[in-house]
Amino acid sequence: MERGIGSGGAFAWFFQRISGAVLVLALLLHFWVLHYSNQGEVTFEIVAQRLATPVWKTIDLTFLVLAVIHGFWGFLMIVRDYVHSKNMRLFLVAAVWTVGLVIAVMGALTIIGFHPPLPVAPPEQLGGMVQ
Amino acid sequence: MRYKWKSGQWAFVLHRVSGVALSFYLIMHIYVVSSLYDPQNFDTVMAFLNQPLFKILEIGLLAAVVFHGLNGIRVMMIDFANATRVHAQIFWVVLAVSAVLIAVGAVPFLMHAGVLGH
Amino acid sequence: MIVHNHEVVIIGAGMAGLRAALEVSKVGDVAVLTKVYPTRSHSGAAQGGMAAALGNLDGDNWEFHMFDTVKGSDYLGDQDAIEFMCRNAPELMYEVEHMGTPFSRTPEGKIAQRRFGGHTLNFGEKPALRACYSADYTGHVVLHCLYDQCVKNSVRFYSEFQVTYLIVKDGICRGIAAWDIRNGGLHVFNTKAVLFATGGYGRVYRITSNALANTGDGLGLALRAGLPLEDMEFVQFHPTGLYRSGILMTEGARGEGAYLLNKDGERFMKRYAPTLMELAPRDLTSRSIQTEINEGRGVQSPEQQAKGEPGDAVYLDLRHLGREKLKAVLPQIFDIAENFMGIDPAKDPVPIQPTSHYSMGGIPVTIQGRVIRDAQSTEVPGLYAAGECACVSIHGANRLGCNSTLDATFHGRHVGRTIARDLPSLSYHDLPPEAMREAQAEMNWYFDRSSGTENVADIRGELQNTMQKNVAIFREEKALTAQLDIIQNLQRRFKNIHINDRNQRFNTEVMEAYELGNLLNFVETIVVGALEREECRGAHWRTDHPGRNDVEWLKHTLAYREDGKIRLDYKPVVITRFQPKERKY
Amino acid sequence: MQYTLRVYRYDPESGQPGRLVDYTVELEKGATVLDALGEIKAHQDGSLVYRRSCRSGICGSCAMKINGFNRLACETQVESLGRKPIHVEPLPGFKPIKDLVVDLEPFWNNLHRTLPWLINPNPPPTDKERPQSPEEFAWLEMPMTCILCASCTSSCPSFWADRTYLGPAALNKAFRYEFDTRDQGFGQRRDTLDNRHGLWRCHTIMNCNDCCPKHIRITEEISWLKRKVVEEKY
Ligand SMILES: Cc1cc2nc3c(=O)[nH]c(=O)nc-3n(C[C@H](O)[C@H](O)[C@H](O)COP(=O)(O)OP(=O)(O)OC[C@H]3O[C@@H](n4cnc5c(N)ncnc54)[C@H](O)[C@@H]3O)c2cc1C
Ligand code: HEM
Ligand code: SF4
Ligand code: F3S
Ligand code: FES
Repeated sequence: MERGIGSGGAFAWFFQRISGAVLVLALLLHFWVLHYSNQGEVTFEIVAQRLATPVWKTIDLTFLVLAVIHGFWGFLMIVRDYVHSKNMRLFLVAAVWTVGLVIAVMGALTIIGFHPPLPVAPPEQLGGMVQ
Repeated sequence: MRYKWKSGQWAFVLHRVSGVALSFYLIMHIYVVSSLYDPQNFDTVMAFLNQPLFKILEIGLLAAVVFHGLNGIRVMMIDFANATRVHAQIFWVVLAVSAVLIAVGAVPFLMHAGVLGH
Repeated sequence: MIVHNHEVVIIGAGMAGLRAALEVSKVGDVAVLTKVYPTRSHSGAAQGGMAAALGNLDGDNWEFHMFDTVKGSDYLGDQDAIEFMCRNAPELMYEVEHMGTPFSRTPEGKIAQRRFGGHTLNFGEKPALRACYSADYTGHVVLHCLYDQCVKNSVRFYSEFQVTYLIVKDGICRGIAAWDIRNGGLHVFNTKAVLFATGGYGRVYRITSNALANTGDGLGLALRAGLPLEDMEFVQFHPTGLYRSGILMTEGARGEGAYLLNKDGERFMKRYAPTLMELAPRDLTSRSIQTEINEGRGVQSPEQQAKGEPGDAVYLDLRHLGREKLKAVLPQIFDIAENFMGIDPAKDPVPIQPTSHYSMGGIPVTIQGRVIRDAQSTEVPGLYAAGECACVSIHGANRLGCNSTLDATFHGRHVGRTIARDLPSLSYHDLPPEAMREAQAEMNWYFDRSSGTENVADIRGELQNTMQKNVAIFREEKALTAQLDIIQNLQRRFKNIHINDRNQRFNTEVMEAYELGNLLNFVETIVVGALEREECRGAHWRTDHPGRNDVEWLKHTLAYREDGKIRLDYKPVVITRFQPKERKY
Repeated sequence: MQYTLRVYRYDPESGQPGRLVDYTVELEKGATVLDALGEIKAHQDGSLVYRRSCRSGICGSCAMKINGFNRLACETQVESLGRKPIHVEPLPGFKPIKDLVVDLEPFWNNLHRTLPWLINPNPPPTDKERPQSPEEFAWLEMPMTCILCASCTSSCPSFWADRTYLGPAALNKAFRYEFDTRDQGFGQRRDTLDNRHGLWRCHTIMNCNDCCPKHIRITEEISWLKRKVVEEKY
């Protein structure tokens, strides 16, 4: 059986569905919190306050990771559908993984790195973490 | 003549397009948010993003999320609940519910954007 | 011209051809040629079932089966062959099941069995549950299962190859020539053994349950190679073909309890077969329906009603079975009635007509499946036949329902074994160059018909219409003689046919013309056989010669084409256990 | 009644691309598209080519694209298609050979890859059937009716994108054996099913399901297979 970039996709298929189901809940929460619970005002304070609590940190982190994997696995699915040349597939799969990882790390750092409104960590420090 | 487009094909293409759109949005979103560790910056950008144009785009985003999510549930019903017999009907339900949710959801967006006034 | 060598070539991929291929592929190099893809062979259309005295639901045994088959054949079947088949039918049936064929089941998990026309317990006492079935897809699932097995055993298929020439010289079969439909071009197959499993020829008639591909090619090939055809006058008309198209409404419908009604709503079968009613054998039931129609009790179509013409159909009434049961046990019948007539069989009765269905006659073979060329049973080395195109003879003057899928599968397997046994003593023989030239010249003739003026479809239509009128259920001398003239006239016209398409690839215009030429060649044997046989026996009913005449006619007909004319010869019937008696149901 | 058929004509030897040609035919009530094609072939242009055999919806030869949708020509009443010219084209997704005939080799090859036969290492009982209850047989009733007409595979966008994708017809066949209580072939079939060209190329697009002339709920069967693979694997 083909493995790696040529592999089947049983797990991807299953994961898309499980993550999709969780994402429904997460997105409902996300939208509610963001746009309706406080009349749609999105300010630094509100976001930062929320992100400061560990519970929210975990929720958002899960949400982020799931969404990224789900979305990027979706890309891989599309690549598998339409790209039949081995090299091209190798390249695209690598590209999708790279972008996916970068985005996931970036997002994760943002969430973890967020501190209560004040005192704020020195920008350089945070910036350093991101890079 | 091309092959006739039936509900299943529409659902698939819309799901795929919305999924890709959402993923690109997610990339952008994370990038934007992560570079906004500075409160000042954050509020400026948020203000910028509060322009009507972006609000309209946000409605598109909402539409994508709503359809993709609801159709995702439809797909799962087919996958796990043997709903093939009524797949077309579920698609119409998905479309109808999406339309309602998008319309309801769009109202506050547009209100905030001042398009509809307060 | 491309020449291939295969030890064994099987022509036809129906049940007979595929089952034989399975057997031969165990020992030798076999190729299966078929003009349609294997799964598209007409065996797949068999709906009702496959007979075997399993006794899963009653005290059935193979001797009852044998008796019914002999009686059904109007005592023209060879009893040694019938005994051989019926005795081994259960074992064959289990084998088919073990291969993976899905069957409807009894609550205990055994193969389910239903009633079928002419099958009885205790030598005619009451209907037997003998037909093994798979909803109403029996032939289909068996055919597909056999195909699957062939794929498993890597049988070599030449699909969309139409055999056009049989090479027999000095009484020895040497091979065949076939046209590659897809790419064009004649291929010659040099062989040690050739097996004909080319199926039936329902397309001789206008109203038929048979596929468009059922043009009896094998029979024409054999006749042209100087071999005889046996019992060709016996053509089965199935009682229940869909009105006009003749598409089959399985006998299984009546097995499940459907009624036949005339225009007055009367279950008229009580006047013809008081015991078995709708489940009387096919010849009797078809004649009963035709009598109802001829005597003005037929159901009229709306057009006939408008014009005040008499009706030419009767009703098959399934309504009392209820929608649930219909959908469960006769789903295909349901769809056919809907798709082809726009009728909901749970709500309305379905108009039907007898339809030409099965050829009892064919290429004469021994029980072992070796083709013979005269009344002394002289064998033709290297040539075999099985299935509907062969005449063993199991079915005599009339076949019982469900006996032909059994016959095709059983004799397919058996002839496969015969070939496997014969193979070591068979060898390749030279292909005579003149035969190869002739085969090629013949195809060239078809491709060179752009200057002809006669329309192929018109000739075919006329043949079918006149056969339907003159040589169908009821026959008499005047019509038969007239039909001979008509055929000879059509044969003359055929020499001047027009063919538009000169393209070698996928030229179905040429293939169809070829099939017609073949039909016109052997159809005379049906008419001459019917004309000579001055009696009523099984499916052959001479209104001008009532009654069966065992003294003069308890014998098989062999028809040869010699110097452009049909010559008849006769062969005795093998009678072992059951002496001829009057047939009553 | 008169009908116009707009039929796809293609002759590889002419070097020209395929084109649509109009034919007007006089047909009786109840005539099917196959009857219409037969009439054209008989009296207007004998060179028109299409596959057919049983003309009763059981052999699977005559599948083609009629008004943009795959169906059996012999089962489609002309009357049901409205009064506009009726478009008759070959099955999409396969290489055209001539007129309405396409190259089905990829179809058969994919079918054969699923090991479409009963796999059971245990010898069957002698002189008896392998037992199976009516309920167990009921699982086979739908898939066994497949006539291998290729309508479904030809209508599947995933197959258009990947000719080595098994396709719905082959998956129906896999289901027919996988869910037969007499079969134990999962171990052997698994790799073909759980494969880049197997089950996972199905995105529940449903074209197959919608056009199957035998009303087989192919997508449902594919879902059963997907779940079976996932269950066995995790
Ligand atoms: C509608 C219908 C329903 C039936 N129902 C029943 C039933 O319920 N029970 C029952 O017992 N019997 C039934 N029968 C009869 C039975 O199905 C057939 O007699 C039997 O299947 C014949 O099998 P076969 O293998 O001999 O031929 P077929 O299945 O007809 O196969 C013929 C093969 O020969 C090939 N061929 C023909 N000519 C050529 C050529 N020139 N070159 C290459 N290949 C060629 C064809 O491609 C095909 O593969 C039914 C028949 C019909 C028509
Ligand atoms: C709301 C909850 C969501 C649900 C229920 C859901 C469900 C699904 C499902 C079931 C699939 C698989 C489709 C298939 O196999 O054919 C899928 C694919 C996909 N999803 Fe989601 N999804 C959700 C949210 C998201 C989000 C937020 C994104 C963006 C990041 C996204 C991006 C994608 C992409 C790119 C695909 C691949 C498209 C395809 O294969 O056709 N999804 N989704
Ligand atoms: S599953 Fe249906 S559409 Fe597909 S090949 Fe079989 S019968 Fe045809
Ligand atoms: S159309 Fe194709 S994608 Fe799946 S549901 Fe049918 S196989
Ligand atoms: S001709 Fe056999 S299915 Fe249409």
